[in-house]
Amino acid sequence: MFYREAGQFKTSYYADQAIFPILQDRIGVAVILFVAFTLPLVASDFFVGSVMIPFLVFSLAAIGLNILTGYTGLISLGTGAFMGVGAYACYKLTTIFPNVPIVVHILSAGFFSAAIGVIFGLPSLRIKGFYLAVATLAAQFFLQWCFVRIPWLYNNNASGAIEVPVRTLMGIDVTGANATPEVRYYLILAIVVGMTWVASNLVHGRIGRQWMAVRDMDIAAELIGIRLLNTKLLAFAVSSFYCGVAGAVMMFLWYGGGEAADAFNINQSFNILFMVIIGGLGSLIGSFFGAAFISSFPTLLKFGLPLIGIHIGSASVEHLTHFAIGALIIAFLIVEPHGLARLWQIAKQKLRVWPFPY
Amino acid sequence: MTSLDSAQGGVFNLKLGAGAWVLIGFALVAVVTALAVQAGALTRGDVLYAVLVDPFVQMADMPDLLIQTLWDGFVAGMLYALIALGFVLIFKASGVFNFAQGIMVVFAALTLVGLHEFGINAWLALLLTLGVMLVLAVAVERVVLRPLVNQPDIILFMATIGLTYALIGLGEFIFGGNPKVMITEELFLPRGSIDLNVFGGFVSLQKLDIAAAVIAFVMIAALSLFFQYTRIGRALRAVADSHKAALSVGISLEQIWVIVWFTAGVVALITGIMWGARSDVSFALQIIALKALPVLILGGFTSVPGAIVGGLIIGIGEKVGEFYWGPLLGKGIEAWLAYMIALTFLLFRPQGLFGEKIIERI
Amino acid sequence: MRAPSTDQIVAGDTLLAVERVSLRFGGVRALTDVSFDIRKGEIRAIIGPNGAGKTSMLNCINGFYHPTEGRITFKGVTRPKMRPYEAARGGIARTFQNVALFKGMTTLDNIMTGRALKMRRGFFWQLLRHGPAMNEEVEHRKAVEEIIDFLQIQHIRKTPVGKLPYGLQKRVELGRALAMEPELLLLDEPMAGMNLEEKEDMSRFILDVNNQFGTTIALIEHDIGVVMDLSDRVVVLEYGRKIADGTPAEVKTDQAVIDAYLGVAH
Amino acid sequence: EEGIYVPLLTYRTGNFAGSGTPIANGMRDYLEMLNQRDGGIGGVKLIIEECETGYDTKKGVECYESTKGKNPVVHNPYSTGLTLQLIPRASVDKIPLLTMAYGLSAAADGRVFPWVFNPPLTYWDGASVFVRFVAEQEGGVDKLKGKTIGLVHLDAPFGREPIPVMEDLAKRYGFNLKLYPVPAQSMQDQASTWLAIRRDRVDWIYNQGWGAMNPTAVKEAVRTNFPISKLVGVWWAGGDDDARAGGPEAKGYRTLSFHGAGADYPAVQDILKYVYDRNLAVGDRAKVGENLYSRGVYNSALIAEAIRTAQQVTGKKVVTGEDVRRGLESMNISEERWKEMGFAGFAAPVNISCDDHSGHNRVFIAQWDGSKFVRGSDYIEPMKDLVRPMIESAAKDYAEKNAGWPKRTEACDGRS
Amino acid sequence: MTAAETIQPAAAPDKILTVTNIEVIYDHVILVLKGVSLEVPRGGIVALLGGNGAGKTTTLKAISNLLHAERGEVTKGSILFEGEEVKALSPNLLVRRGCIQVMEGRQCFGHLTVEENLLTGAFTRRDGQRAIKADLERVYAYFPRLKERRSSQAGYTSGGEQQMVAIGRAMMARPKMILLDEPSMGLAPQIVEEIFEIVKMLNAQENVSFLLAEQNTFMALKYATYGYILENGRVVMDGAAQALRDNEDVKEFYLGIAQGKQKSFREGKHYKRRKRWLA
Ligand SMILES: Nc1ncnc2c1ncn2[C@@H]1O[C@H](COP(=O)(O)OP(=O)(O)OP(=O)(O)O)[C@@H](O)[C@H]1O
Ligand SMILES: Nc1ncnc2c1ncn2[C@@H]1O[C@H](COP(=O)(O)OP(=O)(O)OP(=O)(O)O)[C@@H](O)[C@H]1O
Ligand SMILES: [Mg+2]
Ligand SMILES: [Mg+2]
Repeated sequence: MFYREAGQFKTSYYADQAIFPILQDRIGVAVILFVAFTLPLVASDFFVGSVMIPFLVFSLAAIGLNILTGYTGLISLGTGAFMGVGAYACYKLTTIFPNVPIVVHILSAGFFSAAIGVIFGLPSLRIKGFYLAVATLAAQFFLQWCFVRIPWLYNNNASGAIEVPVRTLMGIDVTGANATPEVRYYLILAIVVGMTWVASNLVHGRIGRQWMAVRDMDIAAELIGIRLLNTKLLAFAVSSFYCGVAGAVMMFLWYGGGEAADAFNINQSFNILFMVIIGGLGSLIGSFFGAAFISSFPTLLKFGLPLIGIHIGSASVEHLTHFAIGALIIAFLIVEPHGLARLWQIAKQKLRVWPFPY
Repeated sequence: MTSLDSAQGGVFNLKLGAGAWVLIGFALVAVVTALAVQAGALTRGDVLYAVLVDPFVQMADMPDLLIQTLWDGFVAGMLYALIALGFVLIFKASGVFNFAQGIMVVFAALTLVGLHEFGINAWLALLLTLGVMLVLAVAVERVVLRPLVNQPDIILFMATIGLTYALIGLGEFIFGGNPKVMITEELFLPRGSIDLNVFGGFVSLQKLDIAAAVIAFVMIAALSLFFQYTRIGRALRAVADSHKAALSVGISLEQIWVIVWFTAGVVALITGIMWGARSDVSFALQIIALKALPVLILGGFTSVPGAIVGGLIIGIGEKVGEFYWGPLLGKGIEAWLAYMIALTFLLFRPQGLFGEKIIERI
Repeated sequence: MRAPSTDQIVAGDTLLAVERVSLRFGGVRALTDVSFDIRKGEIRAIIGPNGAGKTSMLNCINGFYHPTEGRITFKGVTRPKMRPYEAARGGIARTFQNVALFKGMTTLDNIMTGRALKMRRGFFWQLLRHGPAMNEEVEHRKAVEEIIDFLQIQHIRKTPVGKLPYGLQKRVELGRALAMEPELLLLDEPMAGMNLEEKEDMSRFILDVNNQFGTTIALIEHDIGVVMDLSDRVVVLEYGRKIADGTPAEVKTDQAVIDAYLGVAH
Repeated sequence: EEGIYVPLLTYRTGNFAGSGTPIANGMRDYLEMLNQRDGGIGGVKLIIEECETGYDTKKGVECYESTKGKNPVVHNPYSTGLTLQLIPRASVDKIPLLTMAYGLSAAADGRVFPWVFNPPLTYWDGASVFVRFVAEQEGGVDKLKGKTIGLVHLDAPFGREPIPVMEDLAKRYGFNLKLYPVPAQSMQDQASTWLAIRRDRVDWIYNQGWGAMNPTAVKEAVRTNFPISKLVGVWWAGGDDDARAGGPEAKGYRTLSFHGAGADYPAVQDILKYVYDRNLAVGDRAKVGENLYSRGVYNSALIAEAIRTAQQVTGKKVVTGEDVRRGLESMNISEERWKEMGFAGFAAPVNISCDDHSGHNRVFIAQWDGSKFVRGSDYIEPMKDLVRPMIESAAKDYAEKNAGWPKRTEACDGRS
Repeated sequence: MTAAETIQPAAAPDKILTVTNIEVIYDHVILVLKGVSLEVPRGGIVALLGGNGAGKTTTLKAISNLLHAERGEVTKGSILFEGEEVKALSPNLLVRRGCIQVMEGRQCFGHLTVEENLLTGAFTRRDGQRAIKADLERVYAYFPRLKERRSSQAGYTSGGEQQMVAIGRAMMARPKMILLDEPSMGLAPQIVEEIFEIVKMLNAQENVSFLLAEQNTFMALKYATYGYILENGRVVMDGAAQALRDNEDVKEFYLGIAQGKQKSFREGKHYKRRKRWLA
């Protein structure tokens, strides 16, 4: 009864173009943001550091892939590698320009993966569907190989890993061991919120429409004057940009360095694809749902069970988690093939006609 | 005259196109290098020489190694083809890209060995495993496919991922994560190798590999005939085209899907045995499944013979590439070579060599 | 919304000329040596039995297929290997026989996409989606809303077109084509699957588009009644060959046409 | 009630479970045994908690974070990737890292890495031992000249560790070194690698592999008729399953090792008595005493000894991470001590000092006799003279690259 | 909706199909059919008329039990085919029982050849190759155009050709009852005539019953014996074909005959005069 447009007449197209036309939605968003920003004050370090931060990072990557797969309909299994490019680019940048603020590096790292993304996006004009998916695997494995084989990328470290230097922002450590989870969390949150806003601008505007047109029926799209190659490449660029930033954030603000070649392997690519699909193709909120489900849920399950007094061998917990995830994925799809985001919509719709069944 | 014929009609003239290109390319390179070497423009130690001449010199110098390489490539290709076959079957018959194929391979092999470890006779274990695969097929149809009928491919793809997770959890829970040794003797799989002396060197052919090749070949031949010339086969392809329409003409998706998933299960079991015998039976084996993907796209998702051809091209291509050109890049290029090969072929034929043409009609 | 002014061509003289076009697919001869022209401002019908090559003809005109032989001249220029988007830029829009809408998008978005060519604001502004970008968006939105009102599909503005019944989909598709403000509008069986009432409406739309915006229209339709009433001139194809060309009256009485297509004389 | 919290980051799942499980069992069982037999260490019970990492860095970090709060006295990441992540945090969280013969070789420099310990030796030591052994077999270092030695390694940082040492030694002794990287994707399909080995007529091979890569390597060696006894694996390539996979022909396969195997040692007997007989074990009794199982036991022995030493040094009963760090630095397991612990002849003495956190301790070559690993050589000294300088420069390099790396402030207790 | 209706099927065994007051919901939220009831006598031809989105297709899908493939479901009412509750039958069983649907918008198997498409129609048949071959020839006799294109992939055939394939495929199943969804759509006039002739013949010779959803009211009422008119999910009018044809409203809005003479599409004044039986 309380959730409906009724009585909210849009007086201008501007109003109607707004992304959250309904007042309740706007309120909802505000609440979520408020919670997000106050969370660290109440939550434990573990929760902030090992649940929220990964969640945000993966959400960002998922948004990136969603732009490519969900909005433009190009399946990619190279996400992990593109994230990797971001991470390594950021690493090189920090070593070459030690004095530039790390945030600048993180964001500009995106451009490098965007460039790489465009290169590997070229075949997409000819190759479609799962064929393209597998073609992007070439990118994944080739780049991964480069990460190991080009010592220059990791400054010839004996460890062959990215070693994150300590960097401060306004006198506070944001990277390195002394950076508290809270600080890193806020930084990431800022980046994610900002980039999500931009993404939603893109997908709701002309460009987004062109992407979706290409996705839904590329022939027709071309027949009404959309140039397929440009549109697809733009999608690749933007998508890879997001993934690249996500990768850089992951290495510098979450992992704090490590064996990047390993962190950005094929499984990463798959995981992010799962997030996008489960969350809902072509939906930004979906990306968040997906990330929460695929990344955070297992963690919570694993460390939550003991807390609620269920004690089983550490291995069995893992098996259980695996099984539960699998079952849930299938269950969700059966309930609503278009992902959690659609489930959410339907819930809202039901709410709209509530208390009547339909 | 059937659709494959017509499709192949397409294949041939187009493949000639692609093939011609490749041939012309090689010819040009060969001529140019020959000239260059003649003119002394290319000498040892110089990059072009290393790339264009040296490998062939090596081949000529040690023909036994060349043959060995080709053989290894051939065997690897056959085994890739086996995995790819699993994918193809299911994709062809239900338009589902079965991500779980890799894990099914592991699961089948684990079940077999696991049962044997519980002290069951090898052959009985084999039968039981088949039973398990049947149960799996039915379960998948009931729980996963039936409710998701007529959904977009990507959704079904995702569902099979759910299946993957579930199977991993289940498999590890029952059989534990530690690697097991494949029961080759018990299954009368030949051990040891035949060493042929040729060109002053020797080529060693593993009896097991020979067996693998033969089995793979037979299965693939049988299946492709089945698909092309039987009523069920036609129905399978119809389902792949449109679930809705298939339903409306009274094709029983349930029946079709159980059949096809069971077949895929059997293929998985055989694959598992073969790969297991090569290394060992553990969940690490699922990594191999990734290698089937380039094979798959190269051959075309929908073509059974494609699987075998793709397998051979990838297998031989990557082995020869790694062996003769790998050293130039510091080896280990196998990691991506297969995918690059596949990619290049795709640029000529976006639907793979034998894949059904993507119909663009307005 | 007016059609872009094309001073060089005035109503009545040739807008599009098809000369001796043939099209082959392997063995199939979709079109053989077809020639006809379309004058600016007229409604030109293309009829013929199933598989005669009508759709293929349209596909050639807007560059989706490329004729094996012959040439097609639009506004005096001939582009042998024209890509579809070039045709679109040139001012050719069309609807499709098997509706080709963007199923995942709402009616509004579908029609807005039709404006893609007209929207100029660059990537940067799109990122912000405020200021200029937004103004542009809204200004085009106005144009689109006009079309929506015109086609009377306000009620389904925000529905994903995938779920619309066939007839409405056809209407949305017309809307998308109109949004491009084309000079030449190709309609492939716009009234298939409509009942009389809806056909009347659709006819009305077509006539209005033609009168109000002076848009030239090439129309494929199997409902002879419609064709005869709406069109100024009619081409008849059979087995990829042109068997007749003339005013509805002439064609109607042409024996060849009657045998090949109409069956019983109407 | 009070106790000493010892988290164990193990992996019994995932692609590397094969090697992870026996180790996990060994580590757990030994500590459990101490609890059962002696009521812990110095009368304080050990609170043992396993956390499953699945050899996945993300999960590993989660485990670390989740256990951090319960003030653990030591951490065993059991994965090089994870180690690299934790090294910077160790000094901040004041939890010593015990990376037993893995992780970052440079960490052996205690002056730069006060919180990281990698006894009994580093990969670099291992490589040098391998070369020593080969020289021994061939009859003198001079015989190495002209020989071809291959390094088959996982194509990842872990696998590439030995390369600098090997290259150096190749220069020094004039053998020619060939590298054979194995990409993770083709761990189970090394055909081309071994064909190349055949082409290059390699005399000896050092295998720096892990997980499914090892059994395949053994099989391929057998398949390509490579003299199996000239294939020497790093200690992580010494799983019984790895060798078993090769079938009868694998008899003679060699691997480095720094501890014995088998269930005859009194301490291991105690494990059977106090853990297995009381059904407190998760593992399978038959596998007790296997090589990797013993590795786990060895690791736990080090932990226990570190804690004990810490108690001695500080005089406290319930020790903290800081104390255990000191304990590790002043740890010195002599022959006698091993004996007391019920490990007579199990392993070589282990010395760790404030400067040297690995100790470059001696190792031997274990050999597969067709059913188990048996000692195949005497203890061999690593080439400390070669490795130590490399470690120091690497450590220095690390400190420089990681701007603001903390100077060592922790005092040194010296030798007790 | 009284008990009478629910008993009716038993009472009227000559009905091959009885739909009683069904409701259909898509996606759990969109209510499309709001209580539709209709009957098809054995050997009858019944026309289902109505504008776009009236719910014709939905009704047919409900009958042939294909709704769940569209995430739609029948929430109320019953559908009896030969006295058997359709809900209980899977689509393929239904086809075995002899009830087959020709779907709207030519659902062909694009990658199969025209001939293979036709053969899939005979999937449920058990009466041997010869019989099937014979029927194949029969279909070709009805649609010579298909014979010419028999070996090319259906995906490449023209719209109308695909429509023929769809119908031919259904005939291959030798059904007792065919649900035709807009058979005339996109077909050239003389083919439309032919198709309705075929309908008539099948009906006369093989006693096949038909339920056809049609926009071409003129044709439909010419061949049907009985007709129902659907408006946004409700039956607003039904009666013998003749009666409907003579109904003034039907004449004006469905047949386009005003004051006895066919009116021209040009004359169509502005489109405000849409009349609805229920607002
Ligand atoms: N891409 C293609 N490949 C092969 N054959 C084609 C292709 N496109 C059209 N054809 C063939 O060309 C002929 C003409 O097709 P077209 O679609 O133009 O007919 P049409 O006049 O539109 O018929 P309808 O009125 O039924 O739509 C048909 O026989 C069709 O099978
Ligand atoms: N899959 C679906 N999901 C949601 N709504 C649907 C779906 N299919 C149809 N509808 C809705 O159901 C209503 C009836 O559609 P239906 O296709 O049955 O009408 P119809 O009488 O067949 O129209 P037409 O003559 O244009 O085919 C329409 O309003 C349509 O929007
Ligand atoms: Mg057409
Ligand atoms: Mg309909």
